[in-house]
Amino acid sequence: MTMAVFFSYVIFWLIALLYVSGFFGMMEHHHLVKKLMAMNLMQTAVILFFLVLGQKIGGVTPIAVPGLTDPDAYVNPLPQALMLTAIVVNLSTTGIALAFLIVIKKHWNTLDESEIMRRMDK
Amino acid sequence: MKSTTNSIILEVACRLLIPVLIVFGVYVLVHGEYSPGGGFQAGVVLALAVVLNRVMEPADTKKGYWTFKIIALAGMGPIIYLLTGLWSIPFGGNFLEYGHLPLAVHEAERHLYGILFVEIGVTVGVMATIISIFDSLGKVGDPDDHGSLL
Amino acid sequence: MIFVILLSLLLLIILVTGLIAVFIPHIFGSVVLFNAFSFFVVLAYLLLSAPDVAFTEAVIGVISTAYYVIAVRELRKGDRE
Amino acid sequence: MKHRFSRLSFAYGLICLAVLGIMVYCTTFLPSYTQLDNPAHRNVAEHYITQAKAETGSPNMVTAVLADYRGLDTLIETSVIFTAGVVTYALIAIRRRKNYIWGGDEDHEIDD
Repeated sequence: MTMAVFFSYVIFWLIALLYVSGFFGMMEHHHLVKKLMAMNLMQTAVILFFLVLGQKIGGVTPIAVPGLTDPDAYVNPLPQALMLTAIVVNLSTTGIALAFLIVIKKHWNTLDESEIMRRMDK
Repeated sequence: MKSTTNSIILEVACRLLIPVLIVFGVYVLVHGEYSPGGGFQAGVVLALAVVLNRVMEPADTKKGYWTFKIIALAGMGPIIYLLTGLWSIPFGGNFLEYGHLPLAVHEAERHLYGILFVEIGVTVGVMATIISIFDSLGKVGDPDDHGSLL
Repeated sequence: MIFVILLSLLLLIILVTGLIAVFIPHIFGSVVLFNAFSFFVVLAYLLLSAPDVAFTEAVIGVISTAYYVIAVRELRKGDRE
Repeated sequence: MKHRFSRLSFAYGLICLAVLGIMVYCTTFLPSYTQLDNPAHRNVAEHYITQAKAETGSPNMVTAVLADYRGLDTLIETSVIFTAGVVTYALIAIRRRKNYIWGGDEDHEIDD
């Protein structure tokens, strides 16, 4: 295992740590806005993971340069196109979640999750 | 009493920024095939101009926003996309096959025009959806609340 | 090699910013720190040579912060301390 | 809204450590970015890179993949975003109009 391969695994581990920290935040927090932010952390980690999977060792931006037709010279454009749509869907998800939070706040007059669960059990 | 502006610094900055944002959004849309950019980015930039206008105006405006009309505009986006896809079917192509569009240019150039039409649809849909979500989120408040936005 | 080291450092900064943004007690500070997190993520996307994704993330970070600010303003309306 | 760690936080941390361990173990099967013969880079991505300029006329491969090769995906995805706008409107604006949330008697004026 050379040094570059090891560092690529370090990148994967850091992204996994980002994902797990979002996971922990989603489980740990009682405040629903914080839970939403932790969910955004997880989404960012997934997008970063897919972009790292599309990397090549000396790849340039996937915009065709005249005279450069080697397929190994460009990074993979397919994960980028998929993640482009994923980011916009994340924004829509955030909007819907905030709308749900506003409705919850109007209905229960609190945003504490355990408090809401306690009142729902009554 | 109705104030005429929310904050003078915000208003001056937005007056400078909003035309630039609109021009940049249209540039990103039509130049998206040659440089980073495209339908989603252009839609978000154009929506940012409108959102900046919403932030700029005073907080105690009682003016209701046109939320339902802009939902209808957001529905126009997928319809434009769908019509572009269906346009090539009477001329012998499949759904979304831009090479059969009835344009008197070379085939690769027809693909360019097809991509442009499709991205206009994406731009309209994304822009109107983001503005409508912002309006829906922002205008739930008490109508007697005169607090500033920020 | 310099690419990998830069990307690792950037990911560490992203991790720290995101953790502080999620675990700080104050909500508005959390929103602002989330915008900073979004900015560092834009830098990481640029380093991964994805300018399309970076552009989208840069604009959507602004819109997302606007959503959070306007929604948190609505959410805090009942409990002014 | 002071954040204080509950008794279950320790259990949550253990669960997260287990998930992290599984993920780190799974990364050892992933290809690093030094492997250019990775199948993700070969079959269809190679076709996109070499043929996008000639087939669609667009030098930006991301736009070519997004709007031309995978146009149907983007169509459905635009309608997903439109659905998000409709749902937000239905959650907040329609209920505000019918005084569902407020329970008041006056209708707040909105000019739809």
